[in-house]
Amino acid sequence: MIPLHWWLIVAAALFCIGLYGVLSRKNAIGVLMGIELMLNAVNVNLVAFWRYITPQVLTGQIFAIFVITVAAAEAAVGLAIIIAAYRRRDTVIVDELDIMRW
Amino acid sequence: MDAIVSWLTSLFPHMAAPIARLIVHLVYAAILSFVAPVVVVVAFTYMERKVIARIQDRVGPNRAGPLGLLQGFADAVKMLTKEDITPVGADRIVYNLAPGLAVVGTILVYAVLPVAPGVIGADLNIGILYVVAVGGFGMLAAVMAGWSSNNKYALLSAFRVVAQLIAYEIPMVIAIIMVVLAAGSMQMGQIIDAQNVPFLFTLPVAFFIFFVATIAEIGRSPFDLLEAESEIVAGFHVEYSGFKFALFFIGEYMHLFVGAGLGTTLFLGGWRGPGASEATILGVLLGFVYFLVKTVFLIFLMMWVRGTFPRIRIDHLLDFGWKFLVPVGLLALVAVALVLKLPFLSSSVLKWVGMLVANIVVVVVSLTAVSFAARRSRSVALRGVAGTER
Amino acid sequence: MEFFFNLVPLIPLLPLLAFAVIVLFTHRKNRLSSNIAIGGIALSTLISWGVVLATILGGEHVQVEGWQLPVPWLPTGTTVFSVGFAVDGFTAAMLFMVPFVCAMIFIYSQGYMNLGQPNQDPRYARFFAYISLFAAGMLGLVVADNLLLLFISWELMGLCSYLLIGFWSFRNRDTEQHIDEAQVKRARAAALKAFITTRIGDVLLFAGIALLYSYTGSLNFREIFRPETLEHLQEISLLGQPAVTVIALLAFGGAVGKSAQFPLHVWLPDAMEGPTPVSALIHAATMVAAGVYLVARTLPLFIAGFEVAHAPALQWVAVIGAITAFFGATIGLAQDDIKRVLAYSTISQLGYMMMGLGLGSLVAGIFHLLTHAFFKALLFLGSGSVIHGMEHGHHKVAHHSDHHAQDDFNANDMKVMGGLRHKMPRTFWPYMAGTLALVGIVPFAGFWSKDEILAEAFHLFQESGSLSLPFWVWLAGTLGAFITALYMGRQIALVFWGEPRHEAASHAHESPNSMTVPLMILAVFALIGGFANAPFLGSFLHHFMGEVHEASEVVHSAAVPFSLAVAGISTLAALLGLLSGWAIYRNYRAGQVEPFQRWLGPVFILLRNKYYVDELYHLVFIQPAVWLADQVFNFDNRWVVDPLVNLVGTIGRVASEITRVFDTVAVDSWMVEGTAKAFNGLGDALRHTQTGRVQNYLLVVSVTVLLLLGLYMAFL
Amino acid sequence: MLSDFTFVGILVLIAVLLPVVGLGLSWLIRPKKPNPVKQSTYECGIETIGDTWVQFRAQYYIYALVFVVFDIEAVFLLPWAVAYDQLPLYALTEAVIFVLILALALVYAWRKGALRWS
Amino acid sequence: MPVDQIVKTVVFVIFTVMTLGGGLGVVVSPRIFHSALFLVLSFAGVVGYYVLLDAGFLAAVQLLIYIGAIAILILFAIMLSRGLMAERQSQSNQQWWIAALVALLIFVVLAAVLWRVDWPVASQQALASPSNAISQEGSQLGRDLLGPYVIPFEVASVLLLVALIGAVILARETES
Repeated sequence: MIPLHWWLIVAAALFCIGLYGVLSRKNAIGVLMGIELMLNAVNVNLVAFWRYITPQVLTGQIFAIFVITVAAAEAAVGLAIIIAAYRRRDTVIVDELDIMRW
Repeated sequence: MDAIVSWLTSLFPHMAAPIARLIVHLVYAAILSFVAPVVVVVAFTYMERKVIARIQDRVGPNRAGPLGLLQGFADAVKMLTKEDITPVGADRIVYNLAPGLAVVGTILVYAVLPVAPGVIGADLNIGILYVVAVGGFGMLAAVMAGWSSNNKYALLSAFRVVAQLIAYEIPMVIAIIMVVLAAGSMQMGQIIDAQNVPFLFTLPVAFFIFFVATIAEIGRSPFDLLEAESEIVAGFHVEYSGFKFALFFIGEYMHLFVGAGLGTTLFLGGWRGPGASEATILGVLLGFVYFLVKTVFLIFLMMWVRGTFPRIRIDHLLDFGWKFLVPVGLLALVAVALVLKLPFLSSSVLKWVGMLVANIVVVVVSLTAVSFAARRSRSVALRGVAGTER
Repeated sequence: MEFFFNLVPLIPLLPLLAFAVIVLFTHRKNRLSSNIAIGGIALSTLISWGVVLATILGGEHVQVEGWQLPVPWLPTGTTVFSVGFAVDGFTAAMLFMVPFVCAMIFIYSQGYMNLGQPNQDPRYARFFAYISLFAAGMLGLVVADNLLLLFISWELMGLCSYLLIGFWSFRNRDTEQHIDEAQVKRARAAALKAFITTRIGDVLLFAGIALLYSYTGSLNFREIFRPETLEHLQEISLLGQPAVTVIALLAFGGAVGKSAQFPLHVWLPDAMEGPTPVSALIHAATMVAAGVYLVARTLPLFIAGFEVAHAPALQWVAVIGAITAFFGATIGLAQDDIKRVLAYSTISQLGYMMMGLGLGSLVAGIFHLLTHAFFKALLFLGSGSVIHGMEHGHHKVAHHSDHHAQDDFNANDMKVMGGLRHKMPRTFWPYMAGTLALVGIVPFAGFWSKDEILAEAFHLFQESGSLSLPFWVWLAGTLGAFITALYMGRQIALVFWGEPRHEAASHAHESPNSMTVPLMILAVFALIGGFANAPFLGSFLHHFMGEVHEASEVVHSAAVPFSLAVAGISTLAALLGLLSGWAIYRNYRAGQVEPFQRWLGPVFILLRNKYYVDELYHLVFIQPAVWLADQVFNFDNRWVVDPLVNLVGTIGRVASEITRVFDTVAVDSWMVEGTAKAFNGLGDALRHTQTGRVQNYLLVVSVTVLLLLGLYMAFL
Repeated sequence: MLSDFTFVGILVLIAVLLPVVGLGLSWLIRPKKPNPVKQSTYECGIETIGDTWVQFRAQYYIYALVFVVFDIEAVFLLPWAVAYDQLPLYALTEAVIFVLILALALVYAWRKGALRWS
Repeated sequence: MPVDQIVKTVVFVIFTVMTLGGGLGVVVSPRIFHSALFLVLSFAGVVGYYVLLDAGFLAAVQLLIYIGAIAILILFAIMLSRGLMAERQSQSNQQWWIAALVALLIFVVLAAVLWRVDWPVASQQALASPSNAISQEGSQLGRDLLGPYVIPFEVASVLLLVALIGAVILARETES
């Protein structure tokens, strides 16, 4: 079998790529995509831990399913916010959505 | 499949079982990827033209070969030799990927289609879920094609396709859940095994929903809005020509066949029939014949529907999916689940009868509700008319 | 009797259900919504009292051992988060008070929000939804058998307090002209302040819970308080302390935020911006009680491993409590807003409760919590009734006179009241009962509970025989009692005696029955509530809940004998204070300089401005935070230097301002106001540095995580 | 488990060959004579007017939203359906509650006109 | 090394290239539409991971939800908020280089920590027979979801309801 370390490090890499996306993308949708990547990295971790450490109980898989559920809800609401913001302010660039400053 | 593997190993004693399995897999994959598309497209375009022609009181193709049988091959050669045009402003990579994705996505579904006793690519224990999941590639291909063509009609069409696909995917999934509930498994083999009485008879509502949803998913008339020529030119693949267009076309007919094949597997007992068994070659062939007959029958039904009903409006289409099929499906799902847990339905026969009764009740209830709603909206409309006249 | 225990989960669930029903279905039907809310809490009250009865009849077995209903919530690996329920004597005591007081407040609200009147609040149904959720949070907290459910309920209350304090934070320009813009802004600021201030405590509490879970693998009270678990927690060393002390102090941090103890008390007075029933709810039965409840519930953690008199965590509780008790009372002396006086009185009384707990006596703290809930609810609802009456009077005046008198009339201002005892007798008498209870006059409820705390302190002082902590606690308590009496005397004199000092006061009239009847019911409890633990009646509460924590083998509680000396001194102080306050302000006339101001001078200004704690926080926390944020976010921008220069300038200026404050306070109080304004202006200027860009913030978070990871690596 | 999926993997590899080979074949034998008119965007016979990126309706998004919700419902209900035989009676009530809550979502979207096309 | 081990490793590498390459594509692609397609590629790689990890059900769920639903949602949102996608301007903000640095450092630290830890891997015997979410005999997953996880199961539906309501309110075009 492939060593557990490999999975974890790949997941960490995916997580950091996602983090970079969240931090650096101008487009709000791009930010959201970064978040999705990060959540996927988490899921890879959960499933890898399930497979290697507690293969007898399904906890890891069940958590992954719930994470997917939450990710879907988050994406739905997040994108709705972006669409609403676009409609009102005509932009999806995060830097321009700074009504909360000051 | 296993039989072939053991036959191979006995024929070549030096061959290890995994290698034999690999060879069998490769051959079957090649059949699905190269033979099946040609056969399916040629056979069913021909059949479709003939059937529709009959319904419309015409003769249909009759020039190429005897009875026009070679028409399909002629079309295939034509497609291959047509010039391939990429519109300016297109996103070339995405533009070229989309047709491939469409056809590969469809072929992947065949992996879990049991066409004869023991003949199935991979009898996954999540079989039917795999089918639904892989279906997502179709949507993706449509969006990619529509977006990359740099054509607003193509994009508009892609949107419509996706809206339609998602509107009918949900009822389809609900119908599938009902089947899974009755069969107690998602595995294709077990679903077939569970059909001592085909689910068509115990779950007619599920079959109806599945059948309608399949037609809509394939995008055939009366749900062919995505290529409604008179409205949006020719659908999301309007800019495609030559072999790339052919790929979409192949994908569509492959989808048609696999849709009907799934219908057969889920509701008509698949390859089951007198004499069909995994034990003998004859039995296997017989099973394949049963499967084909049932599938072709379903395809014929779809063609019949196409010949009979006019195309419906997009709002009606979406309403029908979301506001009729989904609620009815959920209702039927709950009813079936309830019946399966009723304590006095102890034997399997009683359970079948109970499911049938539950389905009939659901039909009655939903038809009553629809007619009530229709009457109300009609009277509202009438009142409106009366109001304007006054 | 088992029957009632099985209904325990319904106690928080019924108000929650009422919330859901109102929000989802009936939010358009006002009367129905409020009836659903009242019905929900009334049923909860009935069940709760059933449970209380069952507990009383169940005897020691139920009162100490308790009854439990674990509900597994989320299995994680080998442990299961549970959200179970439990009832023991302590819970039952709370269950007697919380739902009942809530129910009274709900009924009162129906009148306060002007049901059926033309000026009915447009968000009437929403108000009842919110308070239902609030009550559900508090009840969930009380019946929780574990810290997880407790924390969930805790946060639920935090959210509700935010929503309710800011209930008037927006207005419909067409229909709500009576709410002026300034009030809207104040409500908004107050809601945010309450939320953020309590959040500081919540974070600490959460850290404590996480720490506890990581060490014990459980959040169930019963399991945490097992002697062997406590012993295990003592042995782990964390930051040079036993882990249990650190955890206890973190939990206390949460309680400081929630129960508005010094130094996180600042949100509570501002919380007055919400509707008055909300103030009553926050001050009496729910929000602030939660913090005290938490400390009481986790008392074994505070004591574990030490003598009661020397447990460091416990000493902190006592010290903070004593400071708060004294300090809150002094501020109360100089406030003009009727509700603000009561707010500072709440802070001070909460200090008493913490003092009681800090002396290791569960019963003393909780007894005061219970009696205080009754009489403070009474006082708040009474003040609401007064304000309501004043508003009606003002309305009438404005209606009759030609000019539209939207001027600067403030219905909360005690200076414009006066002589209301004739206009509003049915508000006056219950209010007096509440006052006497708060001040601690025999035989009203407050006397018994306050005396219990002071007796506890005095007893410990006698035992130790030196001028140690218990003595100072006792002294602060007794002085506090005097000052409490003084400001209450001032208040009743200003409100109910003398001549009306404004037309509105002379036209004020009595409130509707739905408001005054709850007042009378509460007044009865303010009168007799103290007998629950009165020494001459056998200290019932002591037997009922005193031994709840015995199982942990660290908390031992026996009733402290009644001490005539202590009771005498405090009663004397109270009487003296009350009478002198009343006498001084009885004939106060509009426009006069306040007598206290004349005598106390700059000290009075200091008190009126609440010791400048708000301004201090703005200077010490908010501005540097903003500045830091700016620097971190823009360190590659060209203004690296400017803010640095600004900072140096600011520090210099601040220093000079501070000295100037001390120089000028004695001379001219106006300068102080000016200084505060200067600070505000400075804040405005620096505020511009907050970028509002989420990605910037997240980047800082990431850098911090990186640093923490680096630290972790370094120490691995 | 993995071996179950080997065929799927093989099928992907082989199936990809279909478009590749097909496109290669047609590339060999088809005519190649591009010109600007041929390559221009086809709409309805006359020249294209305006930008391709017309504003689309948020309605599409809302349909997708309801779809996502029900897709997840399917994910939860499929294991339930498979295990239904082995589950006690309360599984029925739990699932009915689950379905009802989601039906509430559908009803909400319906009542709010989110499912109306106009 | 036995053959199947080599095959598995090769497959793992392929999926890693898909996942991480797709991920990188998401964050650096100049066109947001391409980003979304790269995202699909990355998701597909994760599907492969799940298959390799013997979590067939999750693989299907990943395909169904992420590629079939979330990716579509994202593509829709991109098309609804057009304007940016046609331009080939830079998609990164000014702090991108700090972000890259931080992400890289976090990765280094994480990798170092993860590498050092001696994970309590289960016994060979346990590893050889992992529990199966959906199997020939029925659904362990279904039993778990309706057993110990029944509250999260129900809460999930409430979450979805709330998300739907919120999103519909936000995304609905204002009635006019």
